[in-house]
Amino acid sequence: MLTAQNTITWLDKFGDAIEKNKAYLSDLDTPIGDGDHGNNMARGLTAVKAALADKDDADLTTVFKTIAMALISKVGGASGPLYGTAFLEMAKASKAGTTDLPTLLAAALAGIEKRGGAEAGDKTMIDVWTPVLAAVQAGNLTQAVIDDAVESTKPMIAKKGRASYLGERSVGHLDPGAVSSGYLFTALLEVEAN
Amino acid sequence: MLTAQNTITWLDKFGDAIEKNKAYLSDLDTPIGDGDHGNNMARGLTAVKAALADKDDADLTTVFKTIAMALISKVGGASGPLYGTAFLEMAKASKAGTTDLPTLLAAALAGIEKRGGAEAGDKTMIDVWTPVLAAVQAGNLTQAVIDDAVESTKPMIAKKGRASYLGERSVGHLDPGAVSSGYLFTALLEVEAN
Amino acid sequence: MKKIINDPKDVVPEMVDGLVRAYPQYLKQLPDTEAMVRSDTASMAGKVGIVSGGGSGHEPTHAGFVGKGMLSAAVAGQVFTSPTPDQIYAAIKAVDQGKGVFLVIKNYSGDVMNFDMAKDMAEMDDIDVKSVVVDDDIAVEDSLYTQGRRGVAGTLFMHKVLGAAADQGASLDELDQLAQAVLPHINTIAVALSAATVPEVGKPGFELADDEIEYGVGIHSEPGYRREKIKPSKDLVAELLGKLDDSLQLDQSHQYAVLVNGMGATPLMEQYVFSHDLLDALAEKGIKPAFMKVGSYMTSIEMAGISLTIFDLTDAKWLDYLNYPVETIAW
Amino acid sequence: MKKIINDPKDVVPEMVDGLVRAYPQYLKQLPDTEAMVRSDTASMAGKVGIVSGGGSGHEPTHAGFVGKGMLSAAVAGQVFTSPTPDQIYAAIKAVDQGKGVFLVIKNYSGDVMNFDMAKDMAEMDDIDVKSVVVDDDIAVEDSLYTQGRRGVAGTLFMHKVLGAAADQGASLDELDQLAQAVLPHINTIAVALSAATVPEVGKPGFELADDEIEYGVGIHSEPGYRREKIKPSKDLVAELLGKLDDSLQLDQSHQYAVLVNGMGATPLMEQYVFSHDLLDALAEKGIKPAFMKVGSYMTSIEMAGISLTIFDLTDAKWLDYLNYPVETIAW
Ligand SMILES: Nc1ncnc2c1ncn2[C@@H]1O[C@H](COP(=O)(O)OP(=O)(O)O)[C@@H](O)[C@H]1O
Ligand SMILES: Nc1ncnc2c1ncn2[C@@H]1O[C@H](COP(=O)(O)OP(=O)(O)O)[C@@H](O)[C@H]1O
Ligand SMILES: [Mg+2]
Ligand SMILES: [Mg+2]
Ligand SMILES: [Mg+2]
Ligand SMILES: [Mg+2]
Repeated sequence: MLTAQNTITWLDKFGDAIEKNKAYLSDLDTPIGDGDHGNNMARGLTAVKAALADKDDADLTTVFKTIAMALISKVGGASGPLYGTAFLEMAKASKAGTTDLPTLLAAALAGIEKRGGAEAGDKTMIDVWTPVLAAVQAGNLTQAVIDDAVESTKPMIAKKGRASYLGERSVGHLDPGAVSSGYLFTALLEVEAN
Repeated sequence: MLTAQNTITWLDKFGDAIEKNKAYLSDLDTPIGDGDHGNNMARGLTAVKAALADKDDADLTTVFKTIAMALISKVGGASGPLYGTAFLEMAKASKAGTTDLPTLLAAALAGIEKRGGAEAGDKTMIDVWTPVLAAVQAGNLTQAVIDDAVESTKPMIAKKGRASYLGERSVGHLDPGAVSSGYLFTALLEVEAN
Repeated sequence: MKKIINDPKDVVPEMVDGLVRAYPQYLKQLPDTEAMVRSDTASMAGKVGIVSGGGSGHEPTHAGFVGKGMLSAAVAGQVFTSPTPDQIYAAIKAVDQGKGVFLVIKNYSGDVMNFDMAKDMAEMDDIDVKSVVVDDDIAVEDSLYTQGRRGVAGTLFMHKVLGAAADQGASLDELDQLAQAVLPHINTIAVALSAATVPEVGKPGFELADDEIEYGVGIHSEPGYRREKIKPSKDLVAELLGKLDDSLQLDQSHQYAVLVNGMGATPLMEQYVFSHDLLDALAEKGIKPAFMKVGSYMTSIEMAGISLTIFDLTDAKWLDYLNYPVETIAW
Repeated sequence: MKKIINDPKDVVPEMVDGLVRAYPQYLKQLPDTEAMVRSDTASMAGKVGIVSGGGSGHEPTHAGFVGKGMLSAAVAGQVFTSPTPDQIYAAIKAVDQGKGVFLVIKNYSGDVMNFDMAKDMAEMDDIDVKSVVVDDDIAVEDSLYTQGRRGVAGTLFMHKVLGAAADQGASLDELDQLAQAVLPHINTIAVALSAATVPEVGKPGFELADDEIEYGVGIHSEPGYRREKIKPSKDLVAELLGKLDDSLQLDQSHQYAVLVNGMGATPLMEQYVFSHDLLDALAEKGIKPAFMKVGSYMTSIEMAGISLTIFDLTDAKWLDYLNYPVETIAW
């Protein structure tokens, strides 16, 4: 179950992971993209942190919406609208009454798929969200599930995003958005563990 | 005494020396100039050779004028007008009747001085022309005179031409135009020797 | 990385500020955004607005083409990163005159998504918005199942044509039809000698050896289709023109517009030599461009290289649009 | 050396050919020369001709400024080498309309001598010729006993002012007075991050370490006055503006024109950031430029760096001349 409070903690931990791995994420984005994924995400998560600073007493919907708006207006690139849409869809779902994690994540993933038009196997963040959602629905999300999902993007041929320009030469590289999504779910696991 | 024939041979040898030392002359022009003196002179002497090709039966004045025009219209930069003026002045002097080497060279040097406004000690080709002319007038031009004259530009501070922008930092470098003028007079010595 | 900048994080806001203050007669900046709108507001009255934008690093694109007869506004994202929807939305609102706004988007997932979100926002305000997604880079194979081709230097011809038509009073629907009609006839392909360094990244997008070039590189250092040893300009022309010919089926009975575009660090000297070889190669096919431009217009920061755009002017009006006078910083 | 060229020997003729064929509406080439004359002959009728030129490698200078309201002709020498008198003479003859011809010469021994010889030739044809020798580069100390200061980017302001005046019917004498009046008020100074490579030489004019810059470098890689570690743009502005202030004695009651000029390989991104810092620094002195231009106008092939020109508009008319409309490729 997500609450305003653990969602704030979740994003806080996610922000720390992004900050720590900023250079690594941009490095991953260099051979198969344009080398900015770490910088994009770091800019966005800094904005999220600032925007959440006075939201301690806000409700879950407001928290989701705040996160979504910060991401949408600060990240840019492909990952901004995608992560932003994910949180916007969670805001909508929570407004409709749910605090249930599987339901929220399902809404988020549907939003990502609709926004970007990609599907599982296209070597994008969706290849992490899809197995993670399945595991959450089955009640057995573990770090191994996340790691395997991230790792699964390596042999894939990119079909969406900048990496798709490389065609078969994208094989052998992790997808940067999949790696950052991995951090998102690792942070979620940590929050759930507490 | 200069004749049409030995002047052609003179310029031929000069052209060979320039061609052989093209890179060296441009290298000399790099630290204290713009690195093109070798290319400028080579372009000019190639044009001189081509222009003289059908001048075997021409008179001395025509030969001088042909050389002057080729240099003026092909070298460019500072050295083009200077060498060009030198030969143009020799053409004028020969037209007035002289074939006498000291008289011709004196006219050439006066032309260079007038065209460029430099004087002995300014670290230019004039620092070779001046002692060479004196030696020719005294009837004792030797390779050592030429070499000493060229070498004398090394410790000088440039006052004219691009090297003058360097002020004191021009000290310690040979003047490229002095070196090319050295080749001119070495070629002259070789012609005189025959 | 040796660059004339301050903190790499501040490059975009500082550069936008410098540009707008240097050229107040052309541009004004919308508060709290990196969106730049035409200063000559009167010239927009009663006309459809044209808004373009994208990541920074392609200067003078896009802001250099804002002005009477061309763009109404340009939105600058972070370096090589699409601008965000709120900023695009702000630009749309600022230029709308009740006749609707037309968006020129380059085909990158990021740009497409951010512009789409801005469009959604504007439509909630009852502003009519239509758009074209430019995908002129033939280095990438087109496919329904991928992102498709990239939008590169040919986008400038799209800006020019639409800007001229809008200035002459074309409606939003007419601009939409014009954009769709023009789109397939603009093709571009590039060759790179070195890559760009994004300030916040600090190192080049790729490395080429001292004697190596790469064909088909994109404007964000996206990889191309082949690397080889540097060749004479003539041979580079042959390679690029060959690809464009395959795609456009050049025909001496057609009229063409040509853009020889420097990628940022390539001196005009090289661009003019390349143009000389290009004009020779075209002449051999019996073609003399009806319109030509040579310069660094759609750059990739300090990337060295040239892109070649050919625009098949199948409608004679398009040439008039290209020749239509504009008041911009960079056209 | 990695360049898009063919044989280095052919760079100048090929580039002139490419330029002229790409822009026939602006330029035509005089047969057997690298002199380029305005195509719009009618615009020259009854007016004094303005001829400039110099070594190649500074593109878009000089040919990019040939056109109505600016230069009548430009003569291109070999790379970094003054053009020869016969070619300058051909340009003078081609543009003379019986009102005389004014020459804009940059202060290099080569240029001065070659233009002087051309002047002599023209005078033998009874063409009135006057000239100005531009020496705006304050990096070099001026002295009667040396060559004096170099002519660099400020030359473009000279072209613009004289071109506007000539187009408005100024006589040769009036242009001469105007040029002499304007001359001391145009000052320039540069900072370089890397040097240019002359194609026929094949290696850069000087070497700077990966983190080194040099102040006061000329447009032919002439050495400057100090080397040091690269600094933030703000500090570069402080250094260059400080020198210009010493020389021009900037005064908030005056009006100034400013040219931020990229040296060839410097992206507009950096030029705009530099402009931002410059405008801040000027604002601190209470100065807001009355006219400003930012771009790569007087380049040094692929040299990286920026030059800053400030023109003290002590006569209000000069601002009108700067704003006077022109029809050129590059202004
Ligand atoms: N259409 C899409 N659907 C889902 N994810 C996508 C799509 N396009 C890109 N991505 C994700 O975005 C990531 C790249 O983000 P980022 O580098 O920040 O943006 P950009 O590609 O615009 O530079 C990719 O690694 C991929 O995971
Ligand atoms: N005013 C002058 N008087 C005499 N010689 C000069 C003068 N200016 C330059 N020179 C000579 O010209 C040489 C440089 O020639 P070059 O490199 O071909 O021309 P540029 O300096 O225009 O590149 C110098 O080394 C010097 O000897
Ligand atoms: Mg990226
Ligand atoms: Mg030289
Ligand atoms: Mg990006
Ligand atoms: Mg020279």
